[in-house]
Amino acid sequence: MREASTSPIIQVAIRGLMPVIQLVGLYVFFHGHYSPGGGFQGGVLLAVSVMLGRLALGLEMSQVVFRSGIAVGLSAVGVMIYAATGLAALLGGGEFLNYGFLPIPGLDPPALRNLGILLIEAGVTVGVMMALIAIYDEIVESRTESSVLATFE
Amino acid sequence: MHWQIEILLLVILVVAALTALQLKNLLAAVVTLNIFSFMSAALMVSMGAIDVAFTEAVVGAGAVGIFNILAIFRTTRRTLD
Amino acid sequence: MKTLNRILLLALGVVLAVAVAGLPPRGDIQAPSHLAANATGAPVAGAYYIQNAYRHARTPNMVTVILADYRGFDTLGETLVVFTGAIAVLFILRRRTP
Amino acid sequence: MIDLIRGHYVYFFLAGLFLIGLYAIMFKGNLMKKIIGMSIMQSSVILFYVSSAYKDGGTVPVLDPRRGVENPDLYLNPLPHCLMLTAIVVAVVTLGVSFAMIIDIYRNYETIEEPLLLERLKDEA
Amino acid sequence: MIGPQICMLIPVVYLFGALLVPLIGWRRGAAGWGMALAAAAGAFFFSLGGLAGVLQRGSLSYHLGGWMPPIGIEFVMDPLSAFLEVVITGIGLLAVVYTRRSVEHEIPDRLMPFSSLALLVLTGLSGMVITGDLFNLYVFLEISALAGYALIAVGERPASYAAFRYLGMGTVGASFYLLGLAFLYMTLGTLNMADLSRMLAVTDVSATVAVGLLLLFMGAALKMALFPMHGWLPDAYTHASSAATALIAPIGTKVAGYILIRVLLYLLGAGEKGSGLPLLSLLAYLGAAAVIYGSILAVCQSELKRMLAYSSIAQVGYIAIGVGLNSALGFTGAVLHILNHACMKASLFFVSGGLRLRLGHSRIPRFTNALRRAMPWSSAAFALAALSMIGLPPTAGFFSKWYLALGAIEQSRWLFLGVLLFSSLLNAVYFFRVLERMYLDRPGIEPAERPTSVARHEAPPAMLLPAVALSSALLVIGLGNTWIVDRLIGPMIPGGM
Amino acid sequence: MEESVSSALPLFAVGVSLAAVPLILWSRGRPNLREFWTLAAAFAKALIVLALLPEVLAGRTVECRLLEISPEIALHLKADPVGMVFALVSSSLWILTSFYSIGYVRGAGEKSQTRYFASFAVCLSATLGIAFSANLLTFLIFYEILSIATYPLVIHKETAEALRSGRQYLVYALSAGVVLIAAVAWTYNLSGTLDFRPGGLLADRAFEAADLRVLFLLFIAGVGVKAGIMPLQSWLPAAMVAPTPVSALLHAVAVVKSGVFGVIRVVGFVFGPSLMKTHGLDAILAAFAGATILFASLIALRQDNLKIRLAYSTIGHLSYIVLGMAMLVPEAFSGGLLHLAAHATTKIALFFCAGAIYVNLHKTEVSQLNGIGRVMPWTMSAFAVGAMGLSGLPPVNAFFSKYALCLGTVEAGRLPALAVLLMSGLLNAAYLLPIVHRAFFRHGGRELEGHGEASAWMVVPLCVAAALSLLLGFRPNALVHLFDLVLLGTRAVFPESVPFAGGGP
Repeated sequence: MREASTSPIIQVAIRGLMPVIQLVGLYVFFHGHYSPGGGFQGGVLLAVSVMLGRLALGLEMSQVVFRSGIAVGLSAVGVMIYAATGLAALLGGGEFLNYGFLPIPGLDPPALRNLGILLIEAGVTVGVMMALIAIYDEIVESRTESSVLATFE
Repeated sequence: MHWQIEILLLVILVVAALTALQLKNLLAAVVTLNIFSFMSAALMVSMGAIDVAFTEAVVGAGAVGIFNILAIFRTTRRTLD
Repeated sequence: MKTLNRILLLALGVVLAVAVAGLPPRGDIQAPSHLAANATGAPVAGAYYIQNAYRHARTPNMVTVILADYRGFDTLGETLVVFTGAIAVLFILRRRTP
Repeated sequence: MIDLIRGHYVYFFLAGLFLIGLYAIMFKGNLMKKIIGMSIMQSSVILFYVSSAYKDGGTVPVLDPRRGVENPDLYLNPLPHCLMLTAIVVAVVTLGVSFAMIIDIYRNYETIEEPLLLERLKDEA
Repeated sequence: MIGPQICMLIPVVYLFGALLVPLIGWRRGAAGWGMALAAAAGAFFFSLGGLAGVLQRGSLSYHLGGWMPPIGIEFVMDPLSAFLEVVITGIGLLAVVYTRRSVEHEIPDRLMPFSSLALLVLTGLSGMVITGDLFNLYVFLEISALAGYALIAVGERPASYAAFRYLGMGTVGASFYLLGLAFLYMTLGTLNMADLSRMLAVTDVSATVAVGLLLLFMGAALKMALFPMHGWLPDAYTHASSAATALIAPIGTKVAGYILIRVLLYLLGAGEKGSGLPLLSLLAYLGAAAVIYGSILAVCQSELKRMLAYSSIAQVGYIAIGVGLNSALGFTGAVLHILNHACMKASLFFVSGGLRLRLGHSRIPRFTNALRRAMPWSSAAFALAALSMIGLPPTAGFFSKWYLALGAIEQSRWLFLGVLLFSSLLNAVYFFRVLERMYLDRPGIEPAERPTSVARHEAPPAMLLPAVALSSALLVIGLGNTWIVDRLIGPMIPGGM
Repeated sequence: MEESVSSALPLFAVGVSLAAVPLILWSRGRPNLREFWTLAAAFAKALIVLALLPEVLAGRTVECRLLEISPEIALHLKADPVGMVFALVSSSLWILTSFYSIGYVRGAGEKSQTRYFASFAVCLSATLGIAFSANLLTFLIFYEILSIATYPLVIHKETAEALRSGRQYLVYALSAGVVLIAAVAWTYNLSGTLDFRPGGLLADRAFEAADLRVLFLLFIAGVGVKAGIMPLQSWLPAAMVAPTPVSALLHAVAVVKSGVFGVIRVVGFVFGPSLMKTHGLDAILAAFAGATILFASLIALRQDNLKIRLAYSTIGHLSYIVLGMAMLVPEAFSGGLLHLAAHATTKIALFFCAGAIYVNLHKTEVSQLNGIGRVMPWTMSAFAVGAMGLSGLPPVNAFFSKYALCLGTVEAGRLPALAVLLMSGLLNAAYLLPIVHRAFFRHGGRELEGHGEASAWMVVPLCVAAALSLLLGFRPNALVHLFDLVLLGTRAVFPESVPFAGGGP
């Protein structure tokens, strides 16, 4: 939570786990075209890794890993990547989100679609990851009356 | 597809749901809910929805689990019903 | 009030049971949502996706193609929901620490 | 009768789960329990869609080069799967927002039991 | 040249606005608010364009991603949705103009997330109206609902509990909707509305489909706060910040009403298929009950916003009655009432927010006639909107009642006629109670205690002008209602009526 | 079909006082300017109405079709003879009342004078709108506006009593409006049109008798509240808490006459005499009206408060007109129309007198009026004229209208109605003439010493009203060809017959 966990087991376990989860998350995201997975799942995994870091390191230390103020903004950026891809297709002459019209030369429509899917999955990943982190941070950092935490033993 | 497994999973789902609702300790209740979520992921796998199952597992074990526990930390653990 | 609610819940249960019994059996490949064309001759989305997803996007995972391409706006909405959640929690819980 | 059960038992179970969730929302006094009920209800709907996508003899909706894509009966219907991905996300986010709310409620009234809460609200008014 | 892409532009403009608000307004909330204002204005502009396009060329249809309708998602702008888009974006624009001062006063430091959430609500609502795909509708519904829960949750102390109840009910409603949609999808095999209505035309309505429709109905009715599923509404509207109420109350429930119209009249098709199911009658009777219940409870309230909330329950009942009559006149009345009530309620809530800003409360027993001197324009706007709520000509409220009454008489549904007319008396009771306090001396107060001179202390222009504009619009709508009825509502009357 | 001329004059006639409202509000700091606007509007209105007169007398109607407010139903103004009678009466009496009001509110030191004058102007607009409505929906709209605009005048004093009366008034008026909405909507549903037509817009269609009876009752309930038909009358005495000019113009002329005018429209132009006769609707109306006349006169006998006594008298006299309508013969119809004008001039004179007495001597009860005829001779002479008129004594104009009404009852063969009229004449004399007697032939107390007449602002209008009553009694066609108008209107409704074939007044 706010303070770093005092248990060495948790410390070590989480520190070991974090990169693995991140790796899995990235894999899930990139491999979404071929197997189950994709932006959302990858985003959740990445977010979970950061959250675990927060749990283990405490609020202050984990700021070094990931500063909590910027999450919401980055989440907006993530969604914006998605929407901008759609808009780019619109500007390329097609309908909104019609990746076949993405203004990238030298690719046939199926390849463009493939690329478009990757782009928007990237947007989803960033958006979801940051949004979940933001939710976590807000829940943890919101001010509470002193009596509240004491009820949990 | 094995209907025996499916029925087993469904029964576990119902039992887990009822247990989660009956437990007086909220922490235990949400952990039971995690079991519920995991079992439903298993059921989805058995029905071939691997994408959904994967998502459910990631969400149920990861995000929702953490949120649940966080919420209980920030509020209270005991309940009257 | 509580009894009334219980009765309503029970009634809903009965209604649901009736409705569920009228659904096409699970796994039936003749179910309307699995056919290639429906009664009015319009193509049915499910079969169309299976047949065309790879051709259209060179992506073997059909779910991904539907998610990101055929029904891309749903997914945009979904991502927006997540974003909404983030903003919502920010809005509800944010208290400037004094 | 046997046919009905064979083809529909999952649906009946899921309808039951739906009712369990609804029951919790309607009758449980603890807000956290209500949220749990909400999760159960949403899960049951999700499972509903997922089971509707099932086809006898179908496989997971990922292209299998040996099967080809000409015959749609060989793959499960991918559309409900896709829809449910969205539904799961919505469920999670709803959960997150509701947690924010009960934290706020607890912050203000120091309880998340509905009867107590109503009492305190009445005192305040 | 107005192409079909204008349908897509409305939600997308809101969407981009909502995303840009946190980026621009991170340091200074006011900048984010400016962004929101720009987006709201843009969407309003586009919706006007869309309406013009629909009037010129009939329904517009936009295929997202370039996929034909049953395959991809379709946005449809037919007369009904174009009309509602204008209502939503118009009220949305005024509400965004209004929010800044109100939010800064009531919930300081939250202007940025508020603006973003406001745009998200509008994204959801405008998307729900415009989409031609039932699942896409669910997604938009959730966007608007989630943002709405959050907006409701901040305000007075009990707001978060009220919002939690709203969330509970809303989630149940959404789940009902989704389950009903599952039944329809499994038996008919499509999610596209046009496709679905064609399928319903050629197949029998089986029990499963009927239950599916019933679940959709219940889901929408929960969102619409139709009696007896209204439990969440009064607390939510009372305790939320004025700005949030002013945004959500006028259009939120109406869009749920739109879903009902879509499902019951367009999907199912008016006429014989529709009348085969008792859903429309059920709707009308629930509406009648809502009208009576809401009006009576509104009479009992002493807090202005709460009174308005109960009045909303009643007014939703009018819409339900109009839809449930299953006739052209009733439908006309219902759609006109959606517009009228949006304007009236927005104006009334705007004024109540202004009162909270200047007086610090909005409790009816504490109003004095100092108000009419301190805030003459606000009082006048309130009075005009109140007269319209009562249904006095030539304000807009009269005419929707007029069409509803005509519809009820046409079908010899005397009960509904009686309910409509009786409720306007009840409306008069609770609104004149407020007006009396606002405008008249209270006997029994010693002359010495009366304030001799009251300084002019009008609400700030950004809060006042929207209210005044809407109240004057009521007169314009009232006198110009034939144009609206002929040109806008006429083309949207479902076939078979 | 009657000829019609298209012109914006009816609209101007309605709108001129509405246009004065912003001006009145704007000049609230300067009372003289404010009252100038009122007077200017009053004169302008009367002139416009007079300008309409030649066309109408020539047998043409003047129409002004504004925008449509419901498919195929326009906001439609039309000056026809019947409407002109009402318009002439109310617009000309507004001039008198404006002068009188200025004297009254200044003399009594009323507060919120701006609101008072503004509301008054709105009321007059609505009244003219009612007079000139060409269809039921337009009528309904102005009728409702009138209800609301009168409310601020009723509660003008803002005392607990005034508020209570105001609430009562609102409940009655709005219920009536609601019932009227139902009736109008139903009519539209039955006939597909709402345009007033002499002889009845429903006339040549076949209907279920029961439906028609319910519809008629709805209409009568809707307009009957304003017309004070028992048992819907109780708001009227309560509304007497309003300042006297309000009682004078609105509760003797504008508002209550709007109700009665509604009855005229319903009988002559919606149902039509033949339809009413076939379905026996006239008997219902006559029974209500007759009972109202008798009861109102009896109750008036027992009232000590002058204004309330006059209010009950008003209720009775309104029902004279209604009774005339119910006879369904041309003589009674013209009698009713004439009585609409005659009662207006006489009753306004009486109310003006009551107000003058109140402002001057602060007396409100009949029993306090001993000897005031010596102090206020002009006032009480005017009162005497009015009282004679209402009692049905010649040569005041109300005599002739009553005579025509009696003629009509004989023509229709309804002798009970005749009996009611004659009896009520006696009762009227019994409750009005003693006041005159008291004023002139009894000795007043000491407190009367040192008082003279009220201000000229008030005395002149009330004398003019009384003189007008007398003048119209001698020459019914004087000034504005009232009698011709009435005959025109009657002929339109009863095309086959010639009223007063046996020689009219």
